[in-house]
Amino acid sequence: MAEVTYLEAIRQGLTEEMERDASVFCLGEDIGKYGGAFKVTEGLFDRFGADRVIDTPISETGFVGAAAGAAHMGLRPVCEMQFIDFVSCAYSILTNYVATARYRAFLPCPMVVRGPSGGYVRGGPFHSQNPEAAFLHTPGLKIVYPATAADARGLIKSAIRDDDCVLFFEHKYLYRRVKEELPQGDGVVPIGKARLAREGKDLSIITYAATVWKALEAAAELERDDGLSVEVLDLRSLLPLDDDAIVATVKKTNRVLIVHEDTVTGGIAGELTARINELAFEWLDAPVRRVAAHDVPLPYAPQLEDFVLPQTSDIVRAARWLAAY
Amino acid sequence: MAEVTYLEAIRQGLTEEMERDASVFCLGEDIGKYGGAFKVTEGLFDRFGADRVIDTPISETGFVGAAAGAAHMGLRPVCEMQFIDFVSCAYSILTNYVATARYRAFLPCPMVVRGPSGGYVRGGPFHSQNPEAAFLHTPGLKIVYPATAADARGLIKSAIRDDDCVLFFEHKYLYRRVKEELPQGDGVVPIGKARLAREGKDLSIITYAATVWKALEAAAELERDDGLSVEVLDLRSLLPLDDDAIVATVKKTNRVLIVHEDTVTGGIAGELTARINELAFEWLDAPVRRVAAHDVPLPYAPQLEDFVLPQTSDIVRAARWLAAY
Amino acid sequence: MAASSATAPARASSADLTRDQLLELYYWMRLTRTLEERLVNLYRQTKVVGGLFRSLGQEACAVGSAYALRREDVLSPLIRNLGSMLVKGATPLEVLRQYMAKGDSPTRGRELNIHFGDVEDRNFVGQISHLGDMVPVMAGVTLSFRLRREPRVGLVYVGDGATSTGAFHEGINFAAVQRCPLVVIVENNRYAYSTPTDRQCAAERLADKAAGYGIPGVRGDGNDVVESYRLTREAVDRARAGGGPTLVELMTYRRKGHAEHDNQSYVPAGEIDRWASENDPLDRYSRVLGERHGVVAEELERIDTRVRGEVDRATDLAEASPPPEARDALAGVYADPPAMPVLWYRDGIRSAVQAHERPASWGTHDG
Amino acid sequence: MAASSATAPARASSADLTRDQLLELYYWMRLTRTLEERLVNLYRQTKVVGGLFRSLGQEACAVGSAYALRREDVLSPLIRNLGSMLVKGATPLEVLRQYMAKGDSPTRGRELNIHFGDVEDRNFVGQISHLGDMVPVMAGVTLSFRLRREPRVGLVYVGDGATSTGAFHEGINFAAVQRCPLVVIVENNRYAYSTPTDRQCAAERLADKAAGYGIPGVRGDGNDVVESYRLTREAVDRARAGGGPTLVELMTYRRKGHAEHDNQSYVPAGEIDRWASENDPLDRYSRVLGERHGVVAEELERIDTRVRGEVDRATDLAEASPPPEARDALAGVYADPPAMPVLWYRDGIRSAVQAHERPASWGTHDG
Ligand SMILES: Cc1ncc(C[n+]2csc(CCOP(=O)(O)OP(=O)(O)O)c2C)c(N)n1
Ligand SMILES: Cc1ncc(C[n+]2csc(CCOP(=O)(O)OP(=O)(O)O)c2C)c(N)n1
Ligand SMILES: [Mg+2]
Ligand SMILES: [Mg+2]
Repeated sequence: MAEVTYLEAIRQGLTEEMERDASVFCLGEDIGKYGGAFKVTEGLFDRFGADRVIDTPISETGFVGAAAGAAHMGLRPVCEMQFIDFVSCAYSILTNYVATARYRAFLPCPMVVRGPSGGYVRGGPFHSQNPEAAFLHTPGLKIVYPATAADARGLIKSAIRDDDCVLFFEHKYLYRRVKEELPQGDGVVPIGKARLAREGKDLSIITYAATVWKALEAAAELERDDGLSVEVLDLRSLLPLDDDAIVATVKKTNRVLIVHEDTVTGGIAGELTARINELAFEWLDAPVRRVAAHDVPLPYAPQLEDFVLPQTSDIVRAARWLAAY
Repeated sequence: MAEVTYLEAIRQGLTEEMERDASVFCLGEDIGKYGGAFKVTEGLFDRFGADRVIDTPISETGFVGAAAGAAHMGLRPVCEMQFIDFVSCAYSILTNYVATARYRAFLPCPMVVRGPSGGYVRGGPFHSQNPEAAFLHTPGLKIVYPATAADARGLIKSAIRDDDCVLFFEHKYLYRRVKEELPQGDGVVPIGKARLAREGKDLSIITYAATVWKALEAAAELERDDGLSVEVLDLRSLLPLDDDAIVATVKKTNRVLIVHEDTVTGGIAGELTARINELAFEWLDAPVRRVAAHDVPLPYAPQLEDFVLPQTSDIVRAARWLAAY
Repeated sequence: MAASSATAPARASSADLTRDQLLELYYWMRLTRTLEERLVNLYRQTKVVGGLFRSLGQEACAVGSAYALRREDVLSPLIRNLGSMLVKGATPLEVLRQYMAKGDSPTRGRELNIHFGDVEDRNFVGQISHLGDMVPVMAGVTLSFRLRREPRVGLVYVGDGATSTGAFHEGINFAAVQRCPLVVIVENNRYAYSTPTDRQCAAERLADKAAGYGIPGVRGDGNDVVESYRLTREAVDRARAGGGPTLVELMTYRRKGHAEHDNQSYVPAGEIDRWASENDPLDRYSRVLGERHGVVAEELERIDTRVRGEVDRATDLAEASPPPEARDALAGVYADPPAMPVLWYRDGIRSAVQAHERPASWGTHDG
Repeated sequence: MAASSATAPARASSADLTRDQLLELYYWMRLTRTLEERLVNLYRQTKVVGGLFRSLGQEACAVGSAYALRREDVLSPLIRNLGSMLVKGATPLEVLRQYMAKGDSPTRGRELNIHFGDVEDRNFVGQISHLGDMVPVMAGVTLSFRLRREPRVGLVYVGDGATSTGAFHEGINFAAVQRCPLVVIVENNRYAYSTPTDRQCAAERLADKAAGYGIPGVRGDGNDVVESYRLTREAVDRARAGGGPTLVELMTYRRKGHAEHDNQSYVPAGEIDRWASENDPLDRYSRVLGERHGVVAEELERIDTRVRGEVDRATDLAEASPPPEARDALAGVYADPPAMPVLWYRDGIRSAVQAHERPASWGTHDG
């Protein structure tokens, strides 16, 4: 079986769900004949027709709201944000209408909002964002953010099958850089379960999305140069979080480094640190530390973007500090 | 000098700034002749005229964007959200356009976005929100949330004088319940400085807004019934946070309880816990714990709202647990 | 009778409303007004939790427009659409329990006033406070009808003020491009809270917005229940026939404040009295029924009496309803998990302590 | 000359553009096209960081509309408005440095392509990617003119696609109600990325949106530079005279893809060639200058040569420019604090370790 990229894996998951369930349909800007800005939906229009792959006006509130209405009526819409940076334009209807629909009005709202996210691609301040933290305090939403092709396919399926609204973040840096053979069969990956990306005993790195790969690079380097055994936990699901997996790795290594691409202030590392404090404080032999982006809008020039975003070398240095602590 | 309510203190601060600086003006829905849904701007229309107290259409993106444009041209707009729950409708323009203006384009954007926030008032899911955490990972914004009348007046002044955009959250439960004599003179309160609301040595409660008062109630009860000496730190500023004050109280009492009204998951307590870990881990004799709202949309019925939101009795029980730890 | 009678005969045109149907329109308008008057009493007795919103003087456009729908059609009401919801099958008992935040209210005490719905059976959608959002939502509801070739229609209300929201614009434009079977009713009651319509929009006719979306726009007398029905019905028939959305502006007047607490200081003197004396939809319709349809006063009084009885019985039941169970607050945010855990410091303390037993190896503290 | 010549004589009407001004319009259009062609070369040499956006075929509406502004008027360009920015005083050197992400570019390498501005002197505003947002922003810019009784005007561009955004709706409505001196130009180039205008909006004329806001709406030939100037100038004069906003729809055609990578597979065969051969704004205008104004080919060639020289010199300078200093990334998010600290694991490690010396009393770990 051939290797499949992260991007193709999303498309495959989408296609298989649309085949399986006639109530699944896609809507978004330029996703039809054109196949979307990154070609994630390429071919779906020809295969499923204009009624199941709908080009929308430039109206994120409009088509996210429309997705919610269709979902109430029993359909399972999948919205594409051309870049996830534009999900901010649907922030109100997502957090106020969609997230509360089941609780306040017993309205089912099974829908997915997906789109290309993240930096390291010279996209500048408005084509590189990681908005996940802005949705973390919205009960009613779920958030997933895969790092591998298999998880991308498995989680888009879970997201589509979930009976509530799932935000599915895709890291555009990984779209074509990450490939692997996909598992046979359905390959669905449950929401809410983290993935142990690498086993270790001296130190745990908890991370997700693109920085999973940087953490793995760092772990290899630390093993080679320092003889350190570093465990890497890929969260995959950000809401709900996999507390069991988090606690397990803390209790195992007693040292935790949290790595993410979002800004250090207000990023998800805060919530993780609080949970570790609450659930495994006594097992900590060192403070939980964060490696994340500097607190600035993400600049465009390579020299600037590389300085602002966390790099493998940063993880290595921070891990050494923690190990030596 | 007479006692002044929290609400009157905001109005006084606004009035004094509009007197002092002709470039300050207000805009929002029904803030003119009507004086706003909570009457915060009452009298300003008669005093300063229609050009400085502008009734807007129901367009939060429209008038927040307009405020930004006016701010570029040297004015200092103060936007009122009729309820802060509707700031979500301006989320994109605030986080993308306003917050980045100085960094990406060297555009000055001195403006304030203020509005009635918070629960305990039977407002239901859309008139009780605390959206502060959603803005915490947006460099370029500042966030303040006063708990006292003096701070309300002092911080609205700092917010208006600040050369960047400040989100000024007003707790509607405190509007008329909190009153005090205001300090003589300008009474400006700097952004970024916390306030020690009560001194103590056994345990620290870090909080802000309405729960400051519940924390103080709890502290009194704990002193009376348990002989515990509880310190209460009122953050006042949420972005930037006052790390010095936070570290000082941690090092003093070695036990920290963070209390806020926002949901426990994704609330600001996470960021606070991370900072305490980074800056004062060794001084912790117990895990940092959180008392906050349950992770649900805020329901309307008193029995439900009271169950979901943190109450004084919750703080007392959590504090006892921490003290006994 | 509510639900069934919500179904207008499939082919009826404005002309051929039967005498029974004409009387039914009166019934719904009277029920709306009497129920609101009862709510005012309960509000004064502080039995209503939260605010009370009136539609006094707007009963005709609410009732007339909703009456144009079939049972399978979906209605999206706003805060002034108590009448529309009653026509669509909401009951006074549900409304009273909802306002009193009872545990057996339609939202189990979670939402306020008439923020509730039923898409299983009677087909109206629970609104949220954020104005404009229901327009894109109903664009999607009706998109699903088009995609599934179901002969169903959706109707969404917006106030004059809500037409200023981006959500309204994005939603109606989406519906127009997708030719969704959606009717958008702009209830122009001259005010948005304290803001008169000319401070909301510089266009003299809000119906003129339709041209910018490439859809028909009409304007009519929202205080005339039959005209409200007729104009809506034409739009509904067009939508059902595949003709896409229509914007219908119904002119009316909000005689009470935005909510019960609002003293309307901003309203020019005499304006409200003028509307009350010259253009009350129930008075006007009573005259029409008498003059054109030979309905005698006794018939209307009999309806009024029946309505009072229904509202009395509903009030007794609602007052007897229990408050919600506190723990129910944690149920049903998600389908999975079905409920949120109670936080550790409530009944979780003991287990939390256990969870925190420290390995002997650890720390300097004595146990 | 750029800046000064950006000022059209105060009272000029479409008719009385001088021969020099008519030639100047040609100069700006040619400069726009030549500069973009240069950018394409640099892009192919991978010297452009990020995407490249073309306005090929749209030079007339960009240049003609911007030419209607005075120096003190404020312009808000979009991605297709390189020509407008040049007219307003942006220089080829700035544009080239910006595209190449140089440290001395107008945004010091922080923003992409033509996302930059200058409100100190030349008066154009740096755009962001989120479509529609510039409309409310310019409503506020021009509100400030009205409040301060300054005789200044603002001009904001939106694409056919951006008219679907809620921000456009809220911004233009706010400007209309407040009678702000704002001109809104809808550049209808028939596509939004791959989406043709009829999938964006069901209205045949986007200018028809104006009625819904109670403002004048006009439509004109955006490939005719003088008509683009004339229609914009009328709207600008109306705004300056206190007449409030105007919506001007300029019809044009996007001959290149959304960005350089877009292969335009979605465009009907022959459509692009037809526009190129029959309706190229520079060809058309060259003919007009010759036939109606007796401009001989040599004159235009002299301008073309001058433009090439300017672009060559700017390219040499831009290529020689240094990249940004990495640490500059942390400066200027706020006025106060002026810069963000570098994170602890960069050069902060040692101090962080110190900060973490544990009190002797603490813990079981050996130091
Ligand atoms: C997005 C948003 N902004 C502000 C509000 C606050 N608000 C509630 S009702 C109202 C006035 C609504 O006026 P209109 O749309 O004309 O409806 P009416 O009350 O007249 O029926 C306002 C401003 C809101 N609910 N939603
Ligand atoms: C709110 C928002 N949604 C989506 C996008 C992605 N996007 C960038 S340009 C574009 C098409 C714009 O079309 P149009 O407004 O017609 O301008 P044109 O490119 O034709 O000049 C889209 C969808 C965006 N920038 N902003
Ligand atoms: Mg109204
Ligand atoms: Mg276009």
